[in-house]
Amino acid sequence: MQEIKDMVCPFCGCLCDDVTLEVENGKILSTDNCCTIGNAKFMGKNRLKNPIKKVDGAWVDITYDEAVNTAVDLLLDADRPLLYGWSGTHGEAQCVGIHMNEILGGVIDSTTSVCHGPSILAIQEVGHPGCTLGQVKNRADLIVYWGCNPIEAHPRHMSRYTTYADGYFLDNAFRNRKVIVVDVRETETAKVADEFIRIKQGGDYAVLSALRAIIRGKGDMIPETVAGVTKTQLMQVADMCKTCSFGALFFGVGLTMAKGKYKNVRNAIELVDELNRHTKFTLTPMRGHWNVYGANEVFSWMTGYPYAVDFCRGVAFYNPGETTAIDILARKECDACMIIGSDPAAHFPRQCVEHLRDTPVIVIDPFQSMTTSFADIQIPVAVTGIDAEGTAYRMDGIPIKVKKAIDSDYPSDTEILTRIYDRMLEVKGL
Amino acid sequence: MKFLFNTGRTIRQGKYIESKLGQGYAEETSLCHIHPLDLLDLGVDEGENVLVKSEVGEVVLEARADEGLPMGMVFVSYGIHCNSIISACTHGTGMPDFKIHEVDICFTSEQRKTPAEILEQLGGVTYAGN
Amino acid sequence: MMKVILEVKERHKPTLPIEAECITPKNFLDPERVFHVWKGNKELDITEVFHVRKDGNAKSADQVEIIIRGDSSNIKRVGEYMDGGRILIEGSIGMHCGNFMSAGTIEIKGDADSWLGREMHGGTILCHGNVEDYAGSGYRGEKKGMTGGRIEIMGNAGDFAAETMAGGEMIIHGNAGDMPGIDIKDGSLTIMGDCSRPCGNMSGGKCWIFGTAYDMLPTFRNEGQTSVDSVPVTRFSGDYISRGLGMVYTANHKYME
Amino acid sequence: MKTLLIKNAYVIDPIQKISGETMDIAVRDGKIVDDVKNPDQVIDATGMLTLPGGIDSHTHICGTKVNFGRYMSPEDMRAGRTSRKGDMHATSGYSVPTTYGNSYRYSRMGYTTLLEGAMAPMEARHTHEEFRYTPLQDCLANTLFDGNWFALEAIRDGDIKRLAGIIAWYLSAAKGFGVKLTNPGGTEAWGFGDDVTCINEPIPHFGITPRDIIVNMIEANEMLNLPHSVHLHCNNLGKPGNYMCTLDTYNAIPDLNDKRQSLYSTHVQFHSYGGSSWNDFCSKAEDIARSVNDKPQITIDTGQVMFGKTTTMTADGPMEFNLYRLYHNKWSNHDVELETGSGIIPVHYRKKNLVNAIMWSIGLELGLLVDSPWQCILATDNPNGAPFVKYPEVMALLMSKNYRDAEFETLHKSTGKRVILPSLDRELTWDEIVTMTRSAQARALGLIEYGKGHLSEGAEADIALYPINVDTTDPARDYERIINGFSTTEYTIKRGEVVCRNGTCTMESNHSTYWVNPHVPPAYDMGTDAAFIDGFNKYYSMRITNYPVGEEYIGRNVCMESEASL
Repeated sequence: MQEIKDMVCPFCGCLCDDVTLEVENGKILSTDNCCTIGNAKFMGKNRLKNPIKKVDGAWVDITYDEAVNTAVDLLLDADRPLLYGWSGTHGEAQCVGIHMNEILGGVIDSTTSVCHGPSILAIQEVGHPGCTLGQVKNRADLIVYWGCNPIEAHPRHMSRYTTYADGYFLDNAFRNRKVIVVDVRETETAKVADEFIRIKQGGDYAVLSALRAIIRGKGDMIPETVAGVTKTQLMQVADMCKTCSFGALFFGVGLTMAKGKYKNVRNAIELVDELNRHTKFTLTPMRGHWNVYGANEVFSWMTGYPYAVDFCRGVAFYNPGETTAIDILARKECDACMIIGSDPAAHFPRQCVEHLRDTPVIVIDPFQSMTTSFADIQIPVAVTGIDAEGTAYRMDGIPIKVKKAIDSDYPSDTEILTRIYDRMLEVKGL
Repeated sequence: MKFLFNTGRTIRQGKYIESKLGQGYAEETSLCHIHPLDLLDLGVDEGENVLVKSEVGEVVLEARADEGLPMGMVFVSYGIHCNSIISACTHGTGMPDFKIHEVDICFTSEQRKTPAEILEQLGGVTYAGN
Repeated sequence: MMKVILEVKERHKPTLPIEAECITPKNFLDPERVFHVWKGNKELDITEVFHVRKDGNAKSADQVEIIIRGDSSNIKRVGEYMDGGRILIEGSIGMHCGNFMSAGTIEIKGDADSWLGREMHGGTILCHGNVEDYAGSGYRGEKKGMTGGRIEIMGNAGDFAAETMAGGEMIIHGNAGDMPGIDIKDGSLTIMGDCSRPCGNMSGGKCWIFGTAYDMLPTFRNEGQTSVDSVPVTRFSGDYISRGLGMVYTANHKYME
Repeated sequence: MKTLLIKNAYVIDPIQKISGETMDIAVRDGKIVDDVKNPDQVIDATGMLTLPGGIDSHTHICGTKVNFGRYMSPEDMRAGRTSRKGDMHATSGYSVPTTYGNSYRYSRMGYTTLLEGAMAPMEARHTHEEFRYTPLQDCLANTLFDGNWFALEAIRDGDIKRLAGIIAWYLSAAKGFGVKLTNPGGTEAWGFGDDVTCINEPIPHFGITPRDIIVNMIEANEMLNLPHSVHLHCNNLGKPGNYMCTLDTYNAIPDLNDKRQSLYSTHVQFHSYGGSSWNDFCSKAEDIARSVNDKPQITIDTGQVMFGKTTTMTADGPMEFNLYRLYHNKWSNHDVELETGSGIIPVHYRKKNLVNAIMWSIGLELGLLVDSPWQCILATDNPNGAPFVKYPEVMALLMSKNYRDAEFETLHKSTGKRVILPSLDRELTWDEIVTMTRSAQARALGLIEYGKGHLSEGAEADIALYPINVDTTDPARDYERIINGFSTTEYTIKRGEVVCRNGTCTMESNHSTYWVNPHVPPAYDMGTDAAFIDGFNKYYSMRITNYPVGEEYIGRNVCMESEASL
């Protein structure tokens, strides 16, 4: 048995890099330092053994060669292919995906569009006052969690970076640090907050506006309650924010998925801008998938846009709402799909799944997923962080090498995509 | 009764995410969290099933009392069940209204479907395994 | 005068959108011009998508009228950069109709999809049906939506109508969705029906709402009653999270308390 | 064995003191050689100005901050979009183009080596990932130390050898090239929203001053025998009256190296401001240039501003926030724990804006008032002063008073009262412009011995052939020809292969990453220092074992080894 220390967990945007694994005979026996979700990911079983293809409504086993050729044929045959997913794979594979899309003339989008896509739209309007997570750990005496529930979605966030993490300027973090939680329901995270602000559903924008007005000295105009929050509480929270030495606002899909979408996030950013005239304040989106931020980084340096990039006309075009996966599927605007590192059949509205059913679909995934049911072929690959390695970007933009713990015969995402890409170049005579 | 429908991540849903056709995932993603007083108004006991209808579809879920919710709001974890009733409209932003849908909820004696059953109903072909 | 009739043909994979920014009056002045449209990654001759009939002659764009017939509801970018003349769409039209237009008229008998008249700075768009989201808005990351011209919508508008509007005029005869006039800087927006959360972060411009403004934002100051065209309205200044130099007039309003 | 012969080239190579000679250049296996027999390829360079490949010694092209500039600016991407064609990948963007966009545009201007000006070591992996997709230039990265806690503590404790050990560990862990200080001490103070205003103001919590950081870092840098000197972005960037701070800084700089400067002072235009507010803002380029002329230990780059839209980005977080309060456009900030900060805002420099017109003038004044071109490098701090595609215009402005006067006429009418530019008659010569765009960079970066910036036998065959006939071109009058000629080469040759021909790039990739690996005695090896390792694991949010960038991130790499004198 071998103990491997400081491994990186490939589940959520925290990318905890202090995981210990016990490994024997090419199998992971146990994990240490992981949260429940991370542990489940490392201990995952039931990998697909070989590529499969749907023939006359039934699944048959095929070889990798046949799978690659079929994938290339389906994609090259399309007038508007959609390459979706990417957050569950490493950066090197995402780069191959972009190159592939350049010659395919398709649309490439990541799960960003259904998590923090709206945050990016807001950042594109007003920017992003942020910092790395260690900066928060070492300095922040006020933490705000807005529309997020780290105890369930990012289970080690509070112990590694915020509430319970001691830092250079805070040697007893738990006592010296205040935590405010803003949500429409009393989540597990809300239960441990010093201050819980319960907002009516759809009321985030109004509450953020009210806070901005108070910070700007216009508190007199604020009515007694705003979206379920009393003026007294708003004044108190505004005061906590203005008088802290370092405030860190973390926000989740509670803002991005609610009514108003990115305009909520824009208002939060402008609140933080305003607070920086009084003290130090930063803002960080709680990114979900372990490498969703990496997909945004790779897409940005390769195409100029962080997600939802349409290459149909050869040059890159970007317009979320039009070039995003949900909209394209719901409007039936693609005629082939390649899905990698995500499971849209589980996470997309039914109307989108119906178009997946009616369109040729290639799935690249180690496990049988819900999207498998609608695929024409599926190609199993190694899991990054277990039997493959590559680069990922943490929710705060820190690039981390995700290492592998064991060897397997599965190709990595990069290897299989490179084979598909090379074959495409060959078929197109490039 | 009218409710606002909210969805999100739960730790159990996250734990079972790599085996979505298993029992754990099926259980977790088909629970409908409701405030206990709303359950009283609905005349539904915890553990009984409710039928949730939106503009675009309907789904059977199991009621679970949750005092953390405000009255008038229900919460369901991400998964294929909640997506049966979520509209694909993104208001030009790329993002559906996962956090806010108006729904109608009533008691039902119908059984919950498993994810595999929903997939098959949609025309999917489950891979039997190897 | 020149009349160009473009009748949409039936096509394979009809749900795939067509991009046809070549359809502007000026382009038809050049008799030698070859017209291409795009279906996904395939560049097609315009005749593969439309029956094209051209009658008469014209010396300037103003003398050209284009009529689009048939199902054009997913044909995008018609009238982009249009600088004169007239386009009549007998049915519905796809996204980005009239982007960047500076002069001329577009009339849509049916509905219009999102981004109608995005970043337009002159001319007139009249839509008899409903429009989707972002009518007269800006582009991602840009500071300004429409800066001039006029958009009139006889039906309802979707969300984010007149987003970042910086000039010109928009009239919505039906209801507007959520957040009309958000981040508006200048120009005028009239909504005859209802809407929710109008004019957040407004830094200038004017907005009239003759129905009910739901979820009125708390950072507008109620400046008292007045009347517009003999309709009693409440006058608000705001938005005070921004410069507070805008004006909103509402016949009725409700807060989210 | 691939060989190339360039015949009848009109060569200017200041390092070799060649000032316009017609000669043949032979290349074998990517290096310049004495002669080749039966070359595989022959280029007739008759009438072409032939120079060593261009070197940009201060540009922002790769890494976290640059990429955030892209991420937040879809409006910038509306320009410069091209599709995949031949060996060229798709590109987008104007002031913050995609990596391919940067690489192709630099290549068509004859640039073959680029120094990324500011890399936070914690985010080094990102910079190297982008280097991989900047395929036609050799890349190097300045590594940020301005707010490094371990370095600040060593300086506070007066332990300069430990400081050198810390620098050595970070440089080799980050696969970095040089020591960069951005607003030293200011970025740490910005961690709590503060800044420092002069080099003698103590930094909160650490009790040392920016002067302590600068002087100690220079000494430690020289102890490590690194190719490049300390590379400094002075305190107080962009503030009226900051020239005093700049002069104070220069007066504190020791002369410790006889091969090159001891301090590289970057984007000095932004640090040469007089006045007490924006109302009486004026140029102090004369004072700064006089100081530089007196001090061979200092080399500067100009940080020229050119008019139009661009994006500003720097590790200087507090400065960007001030700029945001001035412009009210969008603002991004990204503090990096234990190390540094950064900020980004888009700007639009306008001719009719008095402040902008003065800034433009100051950059040119510096270029004309510093006597030696070896001490004054041409750069725009891309994209802060302007996107690098404006370099040919800057060259033409420096070479032609006519052009300067014509441009000056179009500026805000009060500009003449605040600057002395119109009184400067100097027109830079061909040799001087060549020096300021490659030779001085090679010397300043310590790359001459690595075969860069010259065409001597054994040098890297990085060569730019411009369609400029020097004999028939008078730069003072034909400035349009200067601009066009330097904008697009006939041939750009990288490592002996044509990578760009008339603006079309013809190879997918041909580049290396240069990084330094200073060897220190075991007592100063932080990789085995328990206090360092413990402190690291306690305060960083990443384990020390996961921090160093592995060689798998840098394809073809050149490791520049040095022995420290500790």
